[in-house]
Amino acid sequence: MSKMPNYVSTTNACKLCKPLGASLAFRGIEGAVPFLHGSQGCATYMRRYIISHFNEPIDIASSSLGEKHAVYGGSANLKMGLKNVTAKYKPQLIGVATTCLTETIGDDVKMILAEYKDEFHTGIDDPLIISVSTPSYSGTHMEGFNAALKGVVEQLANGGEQNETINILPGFISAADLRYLKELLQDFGIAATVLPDYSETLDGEALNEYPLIPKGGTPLSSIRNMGRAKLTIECGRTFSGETAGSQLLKLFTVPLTRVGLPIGIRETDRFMDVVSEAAGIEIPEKYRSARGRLVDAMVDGHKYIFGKRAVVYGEEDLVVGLTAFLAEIGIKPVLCASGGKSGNMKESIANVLEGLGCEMPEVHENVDFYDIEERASDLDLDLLVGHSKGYSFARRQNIPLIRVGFPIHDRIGGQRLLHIGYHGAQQLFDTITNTIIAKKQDDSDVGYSYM
Amino acid sequence: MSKMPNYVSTTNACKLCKPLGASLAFRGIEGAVPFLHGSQGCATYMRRYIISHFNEPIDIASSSLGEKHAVYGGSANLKMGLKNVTAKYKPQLIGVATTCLTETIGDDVKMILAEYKDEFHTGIDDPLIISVSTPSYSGTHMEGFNAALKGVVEQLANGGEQNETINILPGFISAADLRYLKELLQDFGIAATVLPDYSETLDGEALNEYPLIPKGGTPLSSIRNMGRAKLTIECGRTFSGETAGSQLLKLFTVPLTRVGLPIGIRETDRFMDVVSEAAGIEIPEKYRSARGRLVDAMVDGHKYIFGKRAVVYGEEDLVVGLTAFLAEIGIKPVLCASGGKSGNMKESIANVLEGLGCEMPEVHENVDFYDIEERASDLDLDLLVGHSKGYSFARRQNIPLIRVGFPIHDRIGGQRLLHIGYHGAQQLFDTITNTIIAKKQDDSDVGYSYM
Amino acid sequence: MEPLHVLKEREPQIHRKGEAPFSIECNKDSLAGAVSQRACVFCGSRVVLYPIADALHLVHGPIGCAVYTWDIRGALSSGPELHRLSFSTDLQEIDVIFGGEKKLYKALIELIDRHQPKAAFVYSTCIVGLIGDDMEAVCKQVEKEKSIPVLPVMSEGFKGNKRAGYEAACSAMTRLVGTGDISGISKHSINILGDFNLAGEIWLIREYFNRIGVEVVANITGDGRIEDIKRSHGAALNVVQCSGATMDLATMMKKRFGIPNIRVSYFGVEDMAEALYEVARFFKDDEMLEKARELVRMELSTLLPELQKYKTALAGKKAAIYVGGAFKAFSLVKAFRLIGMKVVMVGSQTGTREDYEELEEITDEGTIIIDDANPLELSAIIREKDVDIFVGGVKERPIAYKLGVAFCDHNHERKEMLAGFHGMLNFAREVYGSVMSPVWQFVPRRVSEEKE
Amino acid sequence: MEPLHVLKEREPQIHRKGEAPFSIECNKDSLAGAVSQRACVFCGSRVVLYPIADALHLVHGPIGCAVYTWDIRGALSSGPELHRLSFSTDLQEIDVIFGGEKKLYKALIELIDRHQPKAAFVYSTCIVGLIGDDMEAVCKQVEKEKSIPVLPVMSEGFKGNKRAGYEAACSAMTRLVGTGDISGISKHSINILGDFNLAGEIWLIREYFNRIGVEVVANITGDGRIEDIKRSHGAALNVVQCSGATMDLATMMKKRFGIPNIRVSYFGVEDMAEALYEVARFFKDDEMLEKARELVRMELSTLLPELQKYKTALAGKKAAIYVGGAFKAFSLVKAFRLIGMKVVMVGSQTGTREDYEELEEITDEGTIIIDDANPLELSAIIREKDVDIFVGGVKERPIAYKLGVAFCDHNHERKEMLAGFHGMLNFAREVYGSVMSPVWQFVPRRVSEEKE
Repeated sequence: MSKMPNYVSTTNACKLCKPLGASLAFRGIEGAVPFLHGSQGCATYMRRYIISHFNEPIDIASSSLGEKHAVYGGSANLKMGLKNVTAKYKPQLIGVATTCLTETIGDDVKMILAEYKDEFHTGIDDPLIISVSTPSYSGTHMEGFNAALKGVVEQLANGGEQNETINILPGFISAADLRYLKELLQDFGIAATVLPDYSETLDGEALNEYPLIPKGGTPLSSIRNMGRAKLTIECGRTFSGETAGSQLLKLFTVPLTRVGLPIGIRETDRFMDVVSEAAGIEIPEKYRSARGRLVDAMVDGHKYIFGKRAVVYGEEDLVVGLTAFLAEIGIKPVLCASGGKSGNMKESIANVLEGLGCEMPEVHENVDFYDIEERASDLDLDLLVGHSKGYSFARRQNIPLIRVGFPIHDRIGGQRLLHIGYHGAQQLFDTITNTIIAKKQDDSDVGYSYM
Repeated sequence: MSKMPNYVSTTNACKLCKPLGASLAFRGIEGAVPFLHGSQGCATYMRRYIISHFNEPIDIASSSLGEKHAVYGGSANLKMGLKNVTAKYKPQLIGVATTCLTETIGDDVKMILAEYKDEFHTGIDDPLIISVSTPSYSGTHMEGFNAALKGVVEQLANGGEQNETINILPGFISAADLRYLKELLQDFGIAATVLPDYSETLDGEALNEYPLIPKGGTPLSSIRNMGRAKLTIECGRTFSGETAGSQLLKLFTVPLTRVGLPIGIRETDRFMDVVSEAAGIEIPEKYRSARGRLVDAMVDGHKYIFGKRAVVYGEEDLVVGLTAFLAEIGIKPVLCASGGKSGNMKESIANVLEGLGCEMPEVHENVDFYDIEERASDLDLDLLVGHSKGYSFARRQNIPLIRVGFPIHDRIGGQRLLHIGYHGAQQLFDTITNTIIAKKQDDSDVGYSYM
Repeated sequence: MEPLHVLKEREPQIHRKGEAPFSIECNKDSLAGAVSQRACVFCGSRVVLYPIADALHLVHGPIGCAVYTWDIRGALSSGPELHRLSFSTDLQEIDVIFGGEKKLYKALIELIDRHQPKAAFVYSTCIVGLIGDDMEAVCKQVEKEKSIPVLPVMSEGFKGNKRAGYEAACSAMTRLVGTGDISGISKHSINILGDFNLAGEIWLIREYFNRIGVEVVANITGDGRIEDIKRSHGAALNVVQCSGATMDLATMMKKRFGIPNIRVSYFGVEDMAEALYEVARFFKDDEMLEKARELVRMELSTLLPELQKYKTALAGKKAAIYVGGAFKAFSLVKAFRLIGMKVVMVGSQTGTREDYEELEEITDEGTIIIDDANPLELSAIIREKDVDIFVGGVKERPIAYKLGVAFCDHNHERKEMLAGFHGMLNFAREVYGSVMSPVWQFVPRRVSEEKE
Repeated sequence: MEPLHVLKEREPQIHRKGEAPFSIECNKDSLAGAVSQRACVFCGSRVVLYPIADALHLVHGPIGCAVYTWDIRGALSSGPELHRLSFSTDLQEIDVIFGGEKKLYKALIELIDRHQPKAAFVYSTCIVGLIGDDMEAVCKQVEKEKSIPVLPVMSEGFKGNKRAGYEAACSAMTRLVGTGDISGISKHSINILGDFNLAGEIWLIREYFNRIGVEVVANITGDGRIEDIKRSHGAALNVVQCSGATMDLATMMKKRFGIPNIRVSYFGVEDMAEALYEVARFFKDDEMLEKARELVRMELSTLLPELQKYKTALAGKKAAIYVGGAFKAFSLVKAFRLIGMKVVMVGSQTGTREDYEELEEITDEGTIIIDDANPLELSAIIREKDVDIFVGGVKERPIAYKLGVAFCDHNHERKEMLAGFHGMLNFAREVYGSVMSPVWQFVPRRVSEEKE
């Protein structure tokens, strides 16, 4: 999909840069420190951006390249940085992501890391070092996120005799989603490796001591075993190219099942069926009754929202899941947009809408908020569904914004939003429906006290 | 506490009537049908009122007294009603609550029920019949709720050898609260009887067949055993007179521990300590980490809400719990109001505020919304916290209403609001803080996209 | 399919068209223990008088009766909104023992001083009769002191059903009618009775009447005003909607002031058109009749094309109707027919034998006609007839929803204007918006069908 | 108490007053791997130029640099809000290979046509230099075609630190200064440099200057306008706030136009008063000085009593300060003193040796002075000094919060006006609102203290 019309400039982008996604993914590994090989500003900007969502410290190290390194290469700084991080943080893993600077000057990171290991590794307590190529000019934060996971799996996982665990690659979901997912797997009684898992590292408790590295994250031992799992469930319908899941299949023949993000009823049904089959047990009562209550609630609320018209934007897989859910509850997604450009969003949306009697919305990849607003100006909208960055658009249109995903910069608790599963769908449903009710109530001259 | 000033008339009452509370309590018992002995209108009005909150069917039978019964007594209709309900619903229990009509005409319900049993009970599949005196003119729905529980316990529970279960009398909380409470008890691995339990009966799944009586509710067998429990935990600080808990102590010497509704951190801490001690195990990690995240979130959000001024209204125990929580997070409760008149609200509030450095708010029992608005008009408010009935007040004042408790008539999912425990406090905190942030953002000329 | 759960005593109140000669019992007291959807006398009175927006409505009784009727309806006012407040004497035990007259007196004085209403209605509740309060005397006393009409409404809940409440309300209004100045009223003038201005409907109806040259003297009671009701005897005709709510008042006005009345309905295009024609015919004014025809033509010429979209989608879907008064049911049957839907059940809380006979006449074979139904019966019928949408009030809503059936609120709580030509479009839209929602594919009823 | 985790290389950048003769290293490159709180050259340029509201700010580079600086600051405009949009050329792999000049040209034309800005700033980012785009040439070309200033800002991120970005920004503005018409400017006129109008602060400062009879020619850059900057060389004096952000511009203006400058701070009552006095003294105008004194008297007479409440509550509480520029730190030290609090740590990202010397002078014994700190150091100091409130920017916030310490945002994201006399009250209020929150009693730090 191309932009419509084809503007050259970008205004208010609907995407973030690649190393940010990699940093988040690395943050979801136990004992890991994300490390950007580039100029100091990248790490600082991204930290600030991530902090404003999670309200949690996130230390991202940097090789802090200066002018001379651009000329002579960043090797020395990268090594010094790794050494310093190792000394101060005593990490189990350092996740090195490149930036456009180091990619452009042509640093051979793999080689530098090999040298570094030769030079500095003592054999005792040396951190693992993973590297991933993430120049900002070749993809969005989602590509960076997925690339980091792929890198981790390729560089860490081992094959061997199959065990009884499954791998879950849940995609870029919230900390609350991850907690929910882990509880769900526990309720199924199934041993699973969820990668990444920043549910604690980016949503931690109040502490007495500043943590060198926050506790939590996917254990390295589990990641090593991912090559021996009996199944990988990878959430996402818009992948293009190799992923952690496909590499686990290719390198270690771990069977791969791809499902969408479990958002809404049908996508959750699919996910639950896969998990249930893998676990060899029925879906537990807790989830069946949650589904029953969800359907009951959808019926209770359906009239308030029928036919409302929504724009959905954000990461492609999130947009696909949310679009499916909106259609399930009778809201018309009229425009689905992303700054990403996998090329797969339209087809994925067509797939998840099948059988719902919902007209196909306009689907646009590789767009910014200027495009979205321009396109939406004659669409007669009732609500926006997406992250905080749509606020000014929503404000101008005088329609509500349902905040989901990342980033949430103008509310607290973005990391605590639950999107997935029947419980997440319930929360989304209540939020959306009540937002529409509230607007009707507040806009009315009457001020009905029953709705 | 008396009204201020002492108006004779009531405008927009901040309470409901006694039989409504009894009906809700009866609805929380497995296989039970609530039955109002009075005119048809009472049952119908209350059903409608309850339906608008729960969005669930609630069948409340009525003896449908007519004019002649007011003269000759309602005995025949009561019996016929019981017979018909038995025939149609095949209930395990019928909970008969009187109304002002039958109390005023002087029906001796206990005697009528004794006659009825003599006349109609076959010994096979006869429902238990419980009765409770609930004239609208002597107390609010909370008194009716508590009276029904007391009646149930007195008329059903048996003594005997102590077992390992505990009784929990959680007070009038939401269906989500009840589900949460049951999961919590399960996580503690403690066998407990929660009375009442309308978590399923008033928040059920979509169904294929209309249920004669919705599934769920506290099992009769458990209620019978309540006299043998090793402990009763009764939530509520404002009880006046005998309660189910005090009767279990008096009749069966079940030790009684009274705590407030577990709302906010400190009241939840108290509750968790009591449960933990009863269970003989530490508080599970899930709850400890939820508390840690809650404190972390409270810190993250504290500046948005510090010093905001709130009015809290509703049932006395709910008001006490919410007031405590608001003070914990730095919001000033300036006026706490209830239509109830236990006489204990002020002292209870003083107790829960102790050590929080919070000025004592105005506390008023036995007031209506006219009183509240009049009193609040010079209090310079930032928000209201209470049920839906404060909407018109909030609208006039142009301040947000944080909807909690019962009834929620202008939103969906009132039954799904979580108030209790650390998780409930987290949801309340996020809701309150984000509501205040949203107002600031929307009211601002700038329309900041970071807050 | 499981059989309909019907108590033996209830059988005579249910009729299946075509299965037997028509016969139905009705206007009976609700059966004890049957969980009727009916309310009480008090409810009937409140329904009728509630929309009078400049009057004080004081409920004399314990708090329940007042609080359950607080601002629960979609009855709009173009001016004062006193009707949206809930006033009560909140009787306490001590009042029950020693009597509530003094409290009532003080409450009335206090509230009249505070709100300066144009009149006060005082509703008696179950126990007021029992404790022997002389409401009449208190009202008279206050009326004298405050110089506004203070009208007792004898609405003790147990003294009959909702219908009795209508009578009590009409009887209270009777005291107002005839006390105002009727000079300057056009000879082509009417009162609108039995429309409660839900979502502003009466404004639309008044506009129609204005367009055909008819003056509306009083709204009784939607967006009602005391002064209008006082002079309503100056109208040439009473136009009465709804089965029974305000008929008693019309009857009285005929008796006392010789004002004839006609019964109409504003729901559905035939009935709406017929209402205008009947009024025009009454005035024997050809110009008016032509205007009415022109109005109907105009409205239909925009309405019908717009309806087509909904009709196409809804054709063949099945509806069940259960409403308070049977008169509304007639219109609904026709309205559904207009959008291509089949009515498979129709019932009411308070229909008369004549009402049910008429329903029998206008419905199709196999349609179930039911009086004073209860949740179990309604749910069994929903399943038996595989209903797509249920029309009723809030009490019926969860029954439909629990079983996965669409719903249209056609009662006093609704926020949608369903009357008139424009209302017909709203009705179609609302039915469409519920029936066509994708949520039904997830309800067990539909899921199990698919599996079959 | 665990020891401060300090990397050996970092030790020279930390000084404890009183423990040794003063010595500190600063203005060094950030240590690789140390998780500096610093940003980059690009960031410095964006900070300075961002508030110019009628200019187009186009970031030439990959998307990150633009998107992370989109509408992130509290810098208000009284008119156009072009600065709140985030423009980028969003360079792609193909641009990196074949060069981005053409894309830059097209983007500029497109955006200038769309928004009709008064000027355009084009920011270079890390890779722009590397791929060899001739930004200067493209800008010149567009400037010619569109007849507005199109100014390259040479802000490749890696070419130094934030301070280098300030220089690049000033150097871009240099091209504007001197191109406007300066007729009619008062002899008592100034430019305000280094205030970014966070929460509208410059409006307050301008009002103060107006009250003492001083004309403000240009805001540089809070609520800034291209036309004002063009004629800013007409002012008699440059009044420069903040350590370094706009000092280069002032220096250039002194060199080129002979305009003298003074450095001031508007934070805290002493510094604010002194700023007015200094300006008055500069103009050697007794009347102006008297007006300034009168203004200060008036403001203080309302401010000081109001401050008392906060002072009482906050007396003895301990503050830590870590800000971008050291100059702000001076004012904060004094401001905390005014409300009775003790400063136990003060540091900055970009302080000079002179800055740190001055901090050494004005702080108490034992105060830690730190350059270019990182989270671990900051958190260790917080704990060692048992800090009650931390003042910093958003990146420092989670460190404070995680450890249960109050926080005051004194950086560009803040929404509270902290400058001037009124700002001092806001500052006290904000410190109070964080320090006095009841939430601290629940944080582990305080809970464990209580247990001790």
